[in-house]
Amino acid sequence: MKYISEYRTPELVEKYLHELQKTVTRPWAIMEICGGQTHSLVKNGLLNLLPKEIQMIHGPGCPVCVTPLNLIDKAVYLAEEKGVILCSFGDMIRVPGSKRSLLEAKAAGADVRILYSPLEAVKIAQQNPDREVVFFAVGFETTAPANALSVLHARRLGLKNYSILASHVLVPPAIDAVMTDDDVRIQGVLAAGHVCTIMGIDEYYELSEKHEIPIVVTGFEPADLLQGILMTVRQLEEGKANLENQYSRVVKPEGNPEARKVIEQVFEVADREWRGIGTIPNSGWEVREELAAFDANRKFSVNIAKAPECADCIAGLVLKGIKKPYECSQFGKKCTPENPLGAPMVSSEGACAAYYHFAGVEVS
Amino acid sequence: MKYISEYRTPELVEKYLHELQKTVTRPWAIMEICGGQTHSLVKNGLLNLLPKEIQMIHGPGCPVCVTPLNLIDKAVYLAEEKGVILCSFGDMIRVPGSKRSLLEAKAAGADVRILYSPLEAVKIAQQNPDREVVFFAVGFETTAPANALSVLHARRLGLKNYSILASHVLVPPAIDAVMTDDDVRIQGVLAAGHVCTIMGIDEYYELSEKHEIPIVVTGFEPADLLQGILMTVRQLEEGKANLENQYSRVVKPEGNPEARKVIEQVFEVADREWRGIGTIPNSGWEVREELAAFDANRKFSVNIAKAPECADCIAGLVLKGIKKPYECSQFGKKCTPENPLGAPMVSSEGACAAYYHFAGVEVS
Amino acid sequence: MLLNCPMPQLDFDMITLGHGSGGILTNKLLASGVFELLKNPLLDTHHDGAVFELSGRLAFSTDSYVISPIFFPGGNIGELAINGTVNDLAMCGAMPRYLSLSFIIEEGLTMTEFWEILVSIKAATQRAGVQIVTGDTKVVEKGKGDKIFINTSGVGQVHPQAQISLQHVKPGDKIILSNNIATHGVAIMSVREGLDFETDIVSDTVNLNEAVKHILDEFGAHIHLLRDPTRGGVATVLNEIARDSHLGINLWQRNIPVLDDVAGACELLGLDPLYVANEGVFIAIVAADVADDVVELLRQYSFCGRAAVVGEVVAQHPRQVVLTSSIGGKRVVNMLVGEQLPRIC
Amino acid sequence: MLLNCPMPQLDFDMITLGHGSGGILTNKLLASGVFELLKNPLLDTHHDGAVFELSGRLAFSTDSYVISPIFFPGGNIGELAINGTVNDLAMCGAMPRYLSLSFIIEEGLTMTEFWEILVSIKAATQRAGVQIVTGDTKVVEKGKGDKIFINTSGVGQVHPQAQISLQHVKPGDKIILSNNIATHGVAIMSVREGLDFETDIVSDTVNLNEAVKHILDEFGAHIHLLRDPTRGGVATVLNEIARDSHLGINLWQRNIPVLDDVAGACELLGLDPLYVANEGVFIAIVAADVADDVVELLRQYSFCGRAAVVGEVVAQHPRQVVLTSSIGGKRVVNMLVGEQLPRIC
Amino acid sequence: MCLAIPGKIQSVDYQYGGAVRMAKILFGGITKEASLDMVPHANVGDYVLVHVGVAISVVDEEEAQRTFQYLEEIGEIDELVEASQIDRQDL
Amino acid sequence: MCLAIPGKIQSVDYQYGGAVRMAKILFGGITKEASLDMVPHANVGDYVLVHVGVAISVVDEEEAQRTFQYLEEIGEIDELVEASQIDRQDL
Ligand code: SF4
Ligand code: SF4
Ligand SMILES: [Mg+2]
Ligand SMILES: [Mg+2]
Ligand SMILES: [Mg+2]
Ligand SMILES: [Mg+2]
Ligand SMILES: [Mg+2]
Ligand SMILES: [Mg+2]
Ligand SMILES: [Mg+2]
Ligand SMILES: [Mg+2]
Ligand SMILES: [Mg+2]
Ligand SMILES: [Mg+2]
Repeated sequence: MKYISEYRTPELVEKYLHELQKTVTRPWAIMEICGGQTHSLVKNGLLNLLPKEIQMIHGPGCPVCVTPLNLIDKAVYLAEEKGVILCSFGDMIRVPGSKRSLLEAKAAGADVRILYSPLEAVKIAQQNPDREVVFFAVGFETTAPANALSVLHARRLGLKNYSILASHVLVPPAIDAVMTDDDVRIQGVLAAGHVCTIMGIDEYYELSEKHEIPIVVTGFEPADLLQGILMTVRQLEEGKANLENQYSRVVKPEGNPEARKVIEQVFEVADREWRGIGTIPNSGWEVREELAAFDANRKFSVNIAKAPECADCIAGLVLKGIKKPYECSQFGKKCTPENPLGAPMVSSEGACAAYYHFAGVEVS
Repeated sequence: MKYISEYRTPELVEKYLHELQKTVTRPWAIMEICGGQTHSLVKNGLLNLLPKEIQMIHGPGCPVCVTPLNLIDKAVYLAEEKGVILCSFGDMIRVPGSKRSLLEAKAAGADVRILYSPLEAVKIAQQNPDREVVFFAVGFETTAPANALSVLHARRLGLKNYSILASHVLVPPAIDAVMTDDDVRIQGVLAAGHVCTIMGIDEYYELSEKHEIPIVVTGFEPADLLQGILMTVRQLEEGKANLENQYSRVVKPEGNPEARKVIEQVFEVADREWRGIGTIPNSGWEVREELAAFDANRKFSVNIAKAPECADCIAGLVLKGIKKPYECSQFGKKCTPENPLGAPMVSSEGACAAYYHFAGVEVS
Repeated sequence: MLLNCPMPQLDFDMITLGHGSGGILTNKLLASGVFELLKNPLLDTHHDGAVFELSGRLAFSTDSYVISPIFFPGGNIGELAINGTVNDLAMCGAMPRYLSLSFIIEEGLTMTEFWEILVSIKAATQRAGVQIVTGDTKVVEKGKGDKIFINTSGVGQVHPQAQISLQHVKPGDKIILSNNIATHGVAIMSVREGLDFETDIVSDTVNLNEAVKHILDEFGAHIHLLRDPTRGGVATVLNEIARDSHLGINLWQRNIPVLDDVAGACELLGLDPLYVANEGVFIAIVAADVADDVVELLRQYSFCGRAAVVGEVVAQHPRQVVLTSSIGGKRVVNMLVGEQLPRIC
Repeated sequence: MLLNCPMPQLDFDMITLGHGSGGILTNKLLASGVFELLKNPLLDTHHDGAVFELSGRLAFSTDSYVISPIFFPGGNIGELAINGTVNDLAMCGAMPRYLSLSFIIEEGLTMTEFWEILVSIKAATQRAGVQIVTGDTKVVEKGKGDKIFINTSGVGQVHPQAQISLQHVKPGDKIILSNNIATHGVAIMSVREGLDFETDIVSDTVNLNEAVKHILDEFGAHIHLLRDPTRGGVATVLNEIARDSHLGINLWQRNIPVLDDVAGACELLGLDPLYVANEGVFIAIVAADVADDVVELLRQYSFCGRAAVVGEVVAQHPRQVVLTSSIGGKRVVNMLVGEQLPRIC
Repeated sequence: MCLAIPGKIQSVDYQYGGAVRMAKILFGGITKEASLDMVPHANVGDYVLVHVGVAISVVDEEEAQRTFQYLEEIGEIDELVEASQIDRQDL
Repeated sequence: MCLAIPGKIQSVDYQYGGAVRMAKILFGGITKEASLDMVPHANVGDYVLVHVGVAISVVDEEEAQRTFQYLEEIGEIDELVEASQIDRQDL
């Protein structure tokens, strides 16, 4: 596949690894923000190809992992108690809520559907005029245009039975929050390429300056990641702290103005809780007041008490890169991908799952 | 079982048969009105024990058989198009409508439930407040109190989601209509014991006088039927045409006043179409105006065009005793119990089914 | 036989789609105690089938069990699935040996329910002396199944003396019913929504292979045909035999054993016991001169306590089953049409 | 093989509960052409099981098929049910002989659909050289099933040269994949509500017994293990083997055959082909020195055109499957957790 | 039509806040609930005829004997008639 | 997060009465529909990056080369830097 396979050739990877090895002189801790990057590092076995000096820290960029417990409970409540058709991306439905996951709610009889796109949910609402359809609109900036578009489509169609349960988080405030934490010892950051595709790179100049770290907007293929890491390490070795764009074939500096317009129409910035991290000011999007009819939260006046997180789970520390998953007392014991105690173990993009799957490979 | 087994002993049956044989001197055609009586005659093999001179003609007293095609179509419509929970007695659901039976509608996805009692339907309405529940209230006078009671219970419970699709027919006008037909050659009548349990026997004096035939209110067990036939034959042989009550252990001359009170509260007399026979004036009950909220016909403004009956089916002639089922061109050919063309082949109480099952037994 | 098999501690209490995906959860479900409970040296725990040595005339049978409710008075779908296939093999004159066991589970089934079913399966295999050697577990979405469906298939060795065949049925043969009829079907109906009634009637589900082996040991080729009248009841099976043998069958209502309670329930619901399903009953068509001895032998078994000769095969009225009613009347008994629906009005 | 089997004229066009009641309608359904279509001298048309002679080492396997949709690109549930059990028997090193066939039909299935499935079943049995000898048909209420579920169980004779056993797997053995992986699962996903996409990908369902017999004829005891990686995919089956043999497995991503279109679909949906279901693929673990010859032999079969050695058994990292990625990285390949859900965000 | 079966009232209880009398009724070993609304005077021990969950009549024990006595009765009547006919003929 | 895959636009059509541009997009042999609302200038033949059914960016062919050239570029840069350092040292 064009624009994929070229970035996966062993030759290119080999060259980058060689250059990296040449470049690195001492240990560096680099956080890849995005779960998609984590997934690619793991899936391609890149982690054990990297020079020993480079330690990748898996960041909080997995929407599945940071969606608050309370919102999952709300989704379960809507599906179970309100009898709605609850539509969701596949990854979300296995995440444990305080009582059960959407998958378990489904098993117990709730109408939960796995979709590829929120636009499919609008079609389902059209086809089921006598049912309420709620899309569990999780995601980062990347997913926001699609979720927003679904609301605009539903409004255009005059649908009265479509709403979204929005759980949108914004990456820059999260990076800021993570980097501000005194315990954090991250020295470089791979910014999430697809987030920047929408939002552009402007906000990252500030971050890079404020925290005095190199930030490289990076893609997802092996060569992308290696190039991003190399660009970061080069800066680190040279003592620089600039913003660079590795993923320029997709990310324009100004982002995608059309997408931002659509987001603007539907969402407004709000404080937002990140699972495992806590509330970060101005780090999320909520449905605008004037579109309240499409906001499941308001439409169903869902009011679910906050449940406590699993006491043993140190997801917050893991997501900030302060602790490694294997430092968690439950890692691989009570907490496994088939029975996750915390969100980072659920998604194949989660930091704990990444370590779980990677664990035990002997480096040849 | 008390009040059942005593009336089924071979000794008693033997005595009655002996007396009958002694009594009868020439051919007599006697109609048993009630399908329950037909069923008992067939099931117990009584038909081939009777003296050759006595010919039983199976009457129209099977509610399943006389419920108009149009009402079945309405029930199917409510189940399929209106998405109601359509509750019915078991016998009704196999009767072919003009397009399909309730059984077929159910197979195609409609929510059709088989109940023992209309009171169960009220429970279902209670348990499913967000669904409309319709009971297909077919029956003769016997069943009317139960159907009426379900409406009164539903009103008492304040249910807004319960209604009945009433198809109530009255026996005396039907006997009158049948006997008035010039082609009919019935000489004696066994009136339906359970109908009279509710309504009493007054109306039958008139009928007996008007048509100059003996009428014997008769029960359902073998000895009941034989006694009823004997009482009829004795009258016929003696040239009498009186009303007698064989079933006095259950039927009081005045009927059941409580039951009639309940019926009165819910129903009012109306003209009614009998499948295969046509419209008979004042031969049915409809839900009273003031209970329109419980009348599925009014509530859903069901308006289904009348479909033509199967052209080959001579059910009307059969139900009046003018033709025998085997005189029908389709009997046992295209029309069988598993694929009935007309209602009398569906119910095990129907005249055609009775002949179908009886056919081929060699009298030993 | 009392089995003491407490459910193991599990970290899930409900079966979900993942348990049927073939991956970790499927393995976990099976490792939860399923394999442990059913284990025997042949049980293929992770392979695609079982391998064993067997020779000679073999019988092979299959049935899927879809009963609702899955727990009913006197049993559950698990033992039914074992007994049913054991009995079908016995009806072939075979001694059942190896069974396969395949589940189709609707997601949402609780592990407690599943475990109870498994324990019944285990107990039933022990009573029948058979081994489960291969299996399968699928999970379907909520609303795409009905809690649990079970398929069992089985292989058995035909009894060396057995000459079970429709060809051997001839006029004069006697028809034996091994026990009261209609018990199972009425037990199930007593717990159906909209029809339910209170009763002590329990399903008669039981394995018949031991009794069958015994009559084959004793009467060998005099046993001409065996059939278990499950769905469709006695009426339907006898009609099939009459049709396929081109012979007539006479039935004597007076001899047909029915429990009083069952008869009462049939009256109330307007059902004919001849059409109601059985599980622990079989029909034997035997040479006339051994009929009484077969009955006597059968009556040694508690579950055949009311065995009786209920009819005979005749040359007259070929392909028809004719019943002489208790009062001496005659009627044709046809096959069941469609489902038996309660007749009410 | 082209079958010309027009559907017979029937007076019903939809299957209803009555067709599963065991009575006239059940008989009518079966007599509608089902028996005629599937007929062979052993097919037990109305008895409780089939009887046949068979001797020696036998294999016995069962599977229930619950696929949705029942008609999918490249096939339908009918042929899947035949091929699946034929293949499971083949994986035991057996030559499949006799199958049972058991339907659980949700009322409302049209006769047209049922007939199409039956014709596929017939064709599949002919291709595989097996006979259906016994069967069962149940009908469940609408909403209690999913159009049709099929169970097939099968009996086969183990190939005289076959020595298929986990015990024979040893370090150094090569792992062969018989063809492209993930094709079936992706074909199914392409028609799933909410995920559907346009593609020419069709299921790879096929009977593998002929090819298996051929390699057993040629290489006998050098074939150490056979498994078909259906549910859970290649990853899950290899994990089971690693776990149960206490050995390690190395996989070389570069050698694993995947169709381009299938790879594309996996990218789009975020799926790993190693976890996607297959139907017409098997894994053979063979002695190292015959591996290339086995591959060469397999490639003669059109459905094994991309057979390849994709890994090896090692003493290192026992119970673990380690993949060397195309770019040379290593990672552990675990069992599938739960269902494979499309990964989107 | 109108399948109705006699059963014995085992117990009575009130539903809908006392407005409705329901009974457990024994039919040869099985028990089913039925409404007593149409037979307000029926009590435990009575046999009632039940149709679709509603008792519609109390069985009259005395009248129940008539079917067994009828043949004797008509025998007697016939004798009387014959006697009277003889009488008449004699006249 | 945010799985997005490049695919080639095969055809474009309008929905919602012309208000919305949808495209069939080819991903290595399979075709899926996606909205072009966010990439109004994209046309048949262009490669777009698709995320959950919405095209969010047009892939820039020229920029796409940079990953292949980067190592050479930095080689050149390094040489330049080295050269300049040498120069500086020389100063
Ligand atoms: S291993 Fe499990 S419990 Fe521990 S931090 Fe990760 S998700 Fe939480
Ligand atoms: S045999 Fe069939 S077609 Fe003929 S009158 Fe009876 S029901 Fe009608
Ligand atoms: Mg297999
Ligand atoms: Mg069977
Ligand atoms: Mg069976
Ligand atoms: Mg299996
Ligand atoms: Mg269900
Ligand atoms: Mg059987
Ligand atoms: Mg199998
Ligand atoms: Mg299989
Ligand atoms: Mg069967
Ligand atoms: Mg369905």
